[in-house]
Amino acid sequence: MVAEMLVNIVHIIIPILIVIASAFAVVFKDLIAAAIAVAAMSLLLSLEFYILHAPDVAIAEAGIGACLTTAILVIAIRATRREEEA
Amino acid sequence: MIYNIPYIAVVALILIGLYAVIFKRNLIKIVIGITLIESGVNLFLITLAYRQDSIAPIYHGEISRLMSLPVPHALTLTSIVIGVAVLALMLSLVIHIYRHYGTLDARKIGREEE
Amino acid sequence: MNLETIITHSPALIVAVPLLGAFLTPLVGKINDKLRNVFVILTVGLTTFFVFLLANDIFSSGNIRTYVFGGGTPITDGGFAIRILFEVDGLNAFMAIIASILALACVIYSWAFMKENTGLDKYYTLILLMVAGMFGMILTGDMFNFFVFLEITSISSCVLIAFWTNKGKAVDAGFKYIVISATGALFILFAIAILYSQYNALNMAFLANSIQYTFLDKIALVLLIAGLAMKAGIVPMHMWLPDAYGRAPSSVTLILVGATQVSLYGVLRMTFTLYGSQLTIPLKQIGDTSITMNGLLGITLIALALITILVGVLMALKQTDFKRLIAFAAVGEIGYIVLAIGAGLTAMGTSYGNMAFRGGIFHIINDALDVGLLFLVAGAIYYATKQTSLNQMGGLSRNMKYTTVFFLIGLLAVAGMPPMNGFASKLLIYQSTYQVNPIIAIVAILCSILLLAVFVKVFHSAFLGPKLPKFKDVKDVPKSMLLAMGIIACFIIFFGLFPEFVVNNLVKPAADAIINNTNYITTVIGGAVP
Amino acid sequence: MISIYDFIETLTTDSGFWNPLIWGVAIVIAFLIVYIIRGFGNKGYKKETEQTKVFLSGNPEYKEEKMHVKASNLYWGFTESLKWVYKVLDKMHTGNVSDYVLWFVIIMGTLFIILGVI
Amino acid sequence: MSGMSKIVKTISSITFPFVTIYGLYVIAHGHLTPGGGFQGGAVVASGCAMILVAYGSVWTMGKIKEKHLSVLESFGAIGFIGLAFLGLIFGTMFFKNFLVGNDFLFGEIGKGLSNISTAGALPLMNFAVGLKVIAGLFGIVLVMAYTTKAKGGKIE
Amino acid sequence: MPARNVAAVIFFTIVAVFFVFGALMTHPFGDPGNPEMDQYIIDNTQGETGADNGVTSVVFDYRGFDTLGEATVLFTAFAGVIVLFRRLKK
Repeated sequence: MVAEMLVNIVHIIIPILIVIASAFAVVFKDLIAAAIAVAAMSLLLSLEFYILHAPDVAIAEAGIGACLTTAILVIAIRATRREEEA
Repeated sequence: MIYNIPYIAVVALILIGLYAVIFKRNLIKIVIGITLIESGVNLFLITLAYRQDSIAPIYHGEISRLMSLPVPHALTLTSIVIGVAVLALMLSLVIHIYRHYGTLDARKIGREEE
Repeated sequence: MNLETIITHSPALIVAVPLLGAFLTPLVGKINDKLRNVFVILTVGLTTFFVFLLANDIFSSGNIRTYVFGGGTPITDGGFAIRILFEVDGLNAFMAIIASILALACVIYSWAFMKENTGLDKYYTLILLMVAGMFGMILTGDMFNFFVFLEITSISSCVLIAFWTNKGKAVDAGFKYIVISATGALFILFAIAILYSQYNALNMAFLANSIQYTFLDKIALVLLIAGLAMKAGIVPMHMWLPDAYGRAPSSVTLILVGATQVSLYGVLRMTFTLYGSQLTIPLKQIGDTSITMNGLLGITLIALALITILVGVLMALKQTDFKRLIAFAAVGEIGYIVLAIGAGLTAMGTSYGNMAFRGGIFHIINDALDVGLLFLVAGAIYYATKQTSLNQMGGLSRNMKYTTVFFLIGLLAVAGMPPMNGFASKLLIYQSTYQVNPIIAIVAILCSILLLAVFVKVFHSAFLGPKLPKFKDVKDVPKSMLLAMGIIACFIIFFGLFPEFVVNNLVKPAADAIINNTNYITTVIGGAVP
Repeated sequence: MISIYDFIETLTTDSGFWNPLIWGVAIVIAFLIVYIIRGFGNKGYKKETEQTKVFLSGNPEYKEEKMHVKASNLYWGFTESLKWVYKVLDKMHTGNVSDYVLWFVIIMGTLFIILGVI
Repeated sequence: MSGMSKIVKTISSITFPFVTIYGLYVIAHGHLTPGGGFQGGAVVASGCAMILVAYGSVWTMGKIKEKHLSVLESFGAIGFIGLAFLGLIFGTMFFKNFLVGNDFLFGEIGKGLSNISTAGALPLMNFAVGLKVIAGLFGIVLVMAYTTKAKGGKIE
Repeated sequence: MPARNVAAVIFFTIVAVFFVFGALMTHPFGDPGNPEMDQYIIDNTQGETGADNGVTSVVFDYRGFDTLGEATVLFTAFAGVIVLFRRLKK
């Protein structure tokens, strides 16, 4: 019973954290910070996938979403400009 | 039993992404918005696959328990890889746009003066 | 390996051969440039051969062919489809013919047109991938598979639009296109997930059989229509289209025309096959009149189509850039197709409703060929003069005789002048819309006249007039480009001279496939349809 | 099998028909009539004389290149009289990618209201 | 660019083999444990990206050109579609799992085997896709990193 | 606020409302009902394909053609990035 409630609480908390991280990704003016927020969201998403019994997708999301996406974003930001306002 | 909180989170992710695409001027922010929409759709697919008191759809010896649905997992894998491919191309184009126009403001590029 | 075996496997081969060709092209390109071009043309030619073989079989027998990847029956014992399924009926075969003609013309045209560029290995790879993606979208009978091929098509076309990366505008157009198509495709995926959540199936025929038209189904329908209509370039979601068409290399634009039509096919497939059984069910009773979904959707589509035609034609009148002008004209032409579909929807079941569908379907192929030919002419002029602005051109018909003839053919066809093919399909559309509401038909005819005026302007300013001194040494374009234009022109003249033959043998099966989705469902489900 | 007669059938609609071959014959006949009428014309036309020269109200004739009317000058009156329409249309085509997605959202919302509420 | 400091370089060169081996394990055991061609490929590509960050893109580009990666990816893709075509030739249909049920290779089926030699053509497809994903993902990152750092901003 | 943003906010809200209603009407979290297709795959993955991992059997066997498409997308992206950053002059 307690375990079930704990699982339910985790199922509520992690989506909320994901939404908060994604909101930060949009709000941050510094694009590198936004990219980091996207990475954090990806990592939380990967955790959520793991909790939802999808380990295959969790590995893929951790590898592609959290690592390579961030790398590509950071590369692109360093090649352009870091602040949002031109 | 929790009410459909994860679905609401999915909708929130999609709407935040859409907000970024529509209201933000910076091209990289627009790209981030599309990534967020994609994450939301992925989360939706995986949420659909979840069954209470289940295990991952992988057999280890002789076990017979409820398993979460495998098809959405496969679809999400495809969707993730497609997402990173689209992201890479979009950012390459953004780099090129910056080289040509010197700005990332969506309103200043591609004006039609013809 | 007899003919029947080849036809049985051709749905898979039509997609797999261009894919294999695309994977091999970088390796072949290491050997020799000419060999690579020949290889690509052979690959597309082989695909075209399969398409025509399959289409001949479908049209002559009237059957629907299915192909299950991985073998087995389409439906397992429990009554659901687990494997990916290709399902080819009249509409699929019809669209496949369009795509194959455009692809063949494109690769032949590219031989000379793209000769001066670097990165041609990858260019041909991407062209083949785009062709494979189009065929996949056309032939598939599985929702998620449709999404995957949609993404292949949009990713490869966005790179091809931005192929001339030294032009800022081309890169900008490519970026816009990828943003638009990524957003649209994601919402389509969302719709697919919603449908999956309700019926636990991804097969189109299975979904069509079990769809209930609940609230979630309505959301899914809206997402599907909006996402695919954006990719088809319906006003007011057409803004990417002039950018992309106008700034891409002409050979790429030709295939982009095909990709747009395939998106339109997606709208038709989703509306009429997936939700086909729900279209005529009354939703609400107000007084004596009952509101049905086909009436609602039909009126919406007619309204959108009229705006599309007006905006497309009026904007085309103003443009001075050759390709941008044709792109706006293409928007208007798409409006005619949507107009016919909307008219057919409102009058579903009547004889003129069927005529509207036939006109709309016939106009799909006419539009693809006409607009494609015009884009090829624009590319030929760019190749010869390095100009795209109409203000800089003049007197080109003195040096480019064949191109002028092809332009005249395209002009007459796109404006719907007899005896070209555009007239036959527009006649059907006018007659059927007149029965729905005369004002619609009058607006459509007026816009067609305006379209003629638009292209007379182009003809006058580019081809007529005195010989300009800067174009003294302009020569006609190389043979491969002329050959590509010739192929399309031959089809245009053929369709124009024998419209009834085409309508009876090609268009009617496709239109019947739209009107009646029972065949499509029973082929997969078996006798289980209630 | 496809016979030759399939090709020359007439495209019939509910209230009319269309046959390109008959149309072609009609065009040829019309051309012949025009040719015959042309035969009645005056034969006093002579090339390379004052008769064929361009007359611009007495103004000097431009060079050949300048005589060509540019594309942006064509249909000037039409665009001028429909200026208000073009003002709206130009305002629509901003070239901003956010606006493109915004139109998508607008269409989506409209369709939601049309299909979802009813 | 000379990349990052000595510490980062050393640690990443120590870690890189482990990451690679873990990725290859995930690829090889794709049909038994969580993972498969995509996930393993993504892990290996992440490891390669780590090396790229530590040593700088110019150095990495000197070691491995994008042409080679392109050819490698082509081979992976041809292997994958070739297996599908073999299903058409040896089996009945395109994408038929033609090896399953044979005594030849990976042919065993049955419940609860947890044997590596099961699942027919799936392990081979895993390898082909793994190769493809490693080459593709790493290639994308490499090209983007190199062209935004190097002079001229173009690859050869 | 310019007219564009007003329209954007209005239609954004409409879309949001419909999405939220849709989310509330989806089947309850953790209870997908009676998923016949997925249950068939779970039951038969070992017997038909021999793979213990249900997801792999879906990815490569039951829906192998999707995976081919996915691999093609990655191939396209790599080719595209190379094309975009290529040298333009010979």
